[in-house]
Amino acid sequence: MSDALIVVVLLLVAGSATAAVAQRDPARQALVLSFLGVLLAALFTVLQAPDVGLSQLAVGSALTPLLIMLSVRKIRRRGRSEEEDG
Amino acid sequence: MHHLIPLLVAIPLLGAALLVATGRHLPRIAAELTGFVVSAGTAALALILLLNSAPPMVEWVGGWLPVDGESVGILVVGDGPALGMAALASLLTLAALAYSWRYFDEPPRDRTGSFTALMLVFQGAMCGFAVAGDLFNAFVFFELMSVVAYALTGYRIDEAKAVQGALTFGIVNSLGAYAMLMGIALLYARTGELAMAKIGRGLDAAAGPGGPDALVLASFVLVLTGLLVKAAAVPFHFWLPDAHAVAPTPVCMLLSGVMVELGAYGVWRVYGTVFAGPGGIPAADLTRALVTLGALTAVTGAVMCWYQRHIKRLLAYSTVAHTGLFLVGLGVLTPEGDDGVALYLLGHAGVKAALFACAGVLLDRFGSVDEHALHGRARGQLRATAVMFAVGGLGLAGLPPFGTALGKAITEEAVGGPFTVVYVAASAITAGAVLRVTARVFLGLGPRPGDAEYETSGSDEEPETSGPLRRIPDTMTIVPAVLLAAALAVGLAPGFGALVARSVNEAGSGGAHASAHWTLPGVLLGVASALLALALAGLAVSRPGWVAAPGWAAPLRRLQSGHVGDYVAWLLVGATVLGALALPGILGS
Amino acid sequence: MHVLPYPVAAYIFLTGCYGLATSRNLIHAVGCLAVCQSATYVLLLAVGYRDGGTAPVFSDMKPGSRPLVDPVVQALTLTDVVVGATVTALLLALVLQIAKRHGTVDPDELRELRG
Amino acid sequence: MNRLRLWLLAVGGAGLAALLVAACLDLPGFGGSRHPYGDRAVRAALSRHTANTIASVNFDQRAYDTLGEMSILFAAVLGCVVLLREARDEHRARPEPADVARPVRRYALLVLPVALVTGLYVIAHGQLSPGGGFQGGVVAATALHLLYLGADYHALERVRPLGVYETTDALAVSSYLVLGAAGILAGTAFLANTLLPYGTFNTLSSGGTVPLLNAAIGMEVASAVVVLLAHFLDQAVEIEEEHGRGTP
Repeated sequence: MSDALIVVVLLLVAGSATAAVAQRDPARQALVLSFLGVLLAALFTVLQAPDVGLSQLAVGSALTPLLIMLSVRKIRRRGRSEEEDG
Repeated sequence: MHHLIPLLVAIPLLGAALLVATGRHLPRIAAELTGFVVSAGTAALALILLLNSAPPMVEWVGGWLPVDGESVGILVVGDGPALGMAALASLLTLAALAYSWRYFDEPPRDRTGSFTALMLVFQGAMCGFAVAGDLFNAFVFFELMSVVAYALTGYRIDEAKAVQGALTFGIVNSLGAYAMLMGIALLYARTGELAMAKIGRGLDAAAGPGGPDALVLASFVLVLTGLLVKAAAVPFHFWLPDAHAVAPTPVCMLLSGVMVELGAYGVWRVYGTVFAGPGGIPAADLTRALVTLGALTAVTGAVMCWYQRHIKRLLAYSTVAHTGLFLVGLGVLTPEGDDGVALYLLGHAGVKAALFACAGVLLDRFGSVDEHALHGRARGQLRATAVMFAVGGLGLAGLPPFGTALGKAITEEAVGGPFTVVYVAASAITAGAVLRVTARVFLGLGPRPGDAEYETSGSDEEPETSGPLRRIPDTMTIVPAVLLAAALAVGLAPGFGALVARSVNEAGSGGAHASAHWTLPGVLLGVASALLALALAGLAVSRPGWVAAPGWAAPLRRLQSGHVGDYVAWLLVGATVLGALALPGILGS
Repeated sequence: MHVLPYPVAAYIFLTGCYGLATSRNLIHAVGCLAVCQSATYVLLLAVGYRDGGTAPVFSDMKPGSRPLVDPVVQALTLTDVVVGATVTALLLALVLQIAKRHGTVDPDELRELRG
Repeated sequence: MNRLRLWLLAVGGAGLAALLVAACLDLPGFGGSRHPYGDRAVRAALSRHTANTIASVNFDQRAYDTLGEMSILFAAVLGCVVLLREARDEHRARPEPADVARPVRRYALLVLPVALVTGLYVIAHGQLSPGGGFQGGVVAATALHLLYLGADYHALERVRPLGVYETTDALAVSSYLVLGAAGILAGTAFLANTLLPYGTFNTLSSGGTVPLLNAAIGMEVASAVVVLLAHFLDQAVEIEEEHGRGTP
């Protein structure tokens, strides 16, 4: 049972990693990365690593995407204010 | 004494933490003084440990002494090369801190100590990597070293080139580090151990009659990819000129003087401890891989160095060329080669740091490091800097009695054969480029050269001080002078070469001792390199057309595109090439 | 017994490398680097797994009662996760400065350093 | 797209892929039972009365790795502070209070204390149950930023005196190092867990210095993440370039 579960989660992880690379818009990529983080946390829990799963949940699915979103926002805001200037 | 080794990491880190904790209330002079004292204390500790180094040369952090040969702790190494690299890193940090004494105009508001604190963390990280005896621990300090280096490279956030170079540096080096971690995971899967020596024994035990298999090859390739990215071997080298040319000058002194060399040291340490056994990579394959890549690196670095006009970038390429020479010397796997490289590395660190320090003087005096724009502008002034730049150039060529000459001579002898040509040519060309800069910038010789199409110029740079300097502070003259004197001392101090050779051979090469002293052919080759360098520089200023970039050099320059995607692609190619070069040993056995 | 997790880790690593090399946006590139790094987590934890094993935490289990997965790789991965987040943060800070100084985050348009 | 780059990528990628696949076939099968270091680590953790073996590996057996990792975080925060400082041509603009929907606001204010307590709980039980300084620290620090959603930026700035967090970060690093050096002063080794009694198995004070190091890491991670997020938020909300005079 657990073997099948591992296989399924692994394939999901591989799929969402592909999606994270294929999604060229950084804001959407942050969302995909967040999803990848959740899947990785699930994989780690299935692999009996709850410690790592917990930190992956905090870091990979919350902190990193948040930082990316903030960077995107900064750059977009910058682009807008430049357009306004002419 | 051994239990003090981890303090080489702890003391600078503690200094940095205290600087950050008190940074808001500390006047600048106090912050810099603290940094200086902490760095000097660590350097003194490294030297004391080095002089008292005695078997068993290892320390188990946390007191987890092995029981029946098995331990759960982390091991740090206290042999000659480890402590020697730590001492070198510490002394250079000390020199860089002295050089940058009251140097940057505006430390970030409220954070007077942050530059000093970053330098201290860098020092601790380099010491930690140098003494690491556990593969994962080496990765941790490798990464710490990288992270600080990215931040320091991008320190001047007002410079467009600086932030771009720092990001390229960051992405390529992080990818290399992750490759290294994949390799460590593969080794752990095979052996279930993390201490380097234990992994080596585990590989030997696991190897069947067929010898090493694809798993060993893959882990070797991945771990070496990480280390060679740091050592800037072709084709992993692209990040180096982009980063070293734009980092603040005191940081350049450290990056080129010791961080890159730590990559080569890591290759020596990891191969010797992990892969040298019968279950690892056969010696012939390592020699093929390292000598091929090293020779390519030396040639590429030398050619690219010659065609630069951005002076710091020129010096960065000469570092590429010299690390290539180090890798060739390490690749032949003889005790003489190791000794020669150790001495060469010490001499090179002094010379290269001094040259960067002199380039920094130019930047702060004229707001430019462009050879063409500065043509003749330093004539009649900055005499001390001019002399040191020329002397540094000769040291780079390996003119006896510099330490570089002694090291190069011993390495040449160890490598032998056609590679002597590579050694002479690479050192002569890079030194020739430095001497050419001296002639043009400080003496104003020759016509002002024209602009090429595809190149990085060094004009429009911001001085690192508040406005161009009118008078060069004494520290910025004394530090390069001391560094050059140290490079001379490496070659001149009686018995120093033998001392280095002994401690290197005790650590590696299984007790085989080689002697390290001047030989007549070595001296002659050193003099020949220096003369060749002088001739090249003379030719460049008097007959620029004869040594201008030929057609075949253009594609080589185009490869250096400044595009991080290209560099990542080259990294993958490099890993493949490394695998292909080491493949015969796996197939043949 | 199967070896599926290992090729998956290799695949994730190479996919991340592909994204890095072809990226047209530096923020996206930093995201791809994070993908590369997640390959190392998968590989490390897969190496330490043991069939039928349980997490090596004894707060609600008697020692020795069940097989355990390898705790060392978990500690390594934990370190690795934190390292990854910090590297991402630092690189993003550099990207922000690039956006300010160059006015673009497209690596194809950064032409200052070459030759 | 550059043709040369695609060729390089194809060659390098194919080569490395072949190498890695070949290596995968030689790896011991997934789920194998040979983990010498892991088994030793479990025994060592039990001998030192630490219920969570991972905490024992992180803060006792391989505490030196954790020292490096903590320094990486410390250095990255210091680096971000330096890199994201106000450049010469930038200034701060007061952001307008963001319009947050009332349910979101209520939800955020409700979750905030829960998340903070969870973070602290996770830190405190590091040596017993899954979790510890890293996980709890990140949770607590991220939770604090729910205030940005829940109230507004000014409220966040009031409860977040950055100087204090930066100092806490540095002091936490110092205390880890001092705890390590205490081992040398006591005559054993750097970061040796021999100073304190190992306590009763499966209680909060068990494990010798493990809970202390764990707490130091928790403090460090929490304040480091707060500082990191604060600087990125500052960039996204407050700092403007001189030539971009228009309000956002």
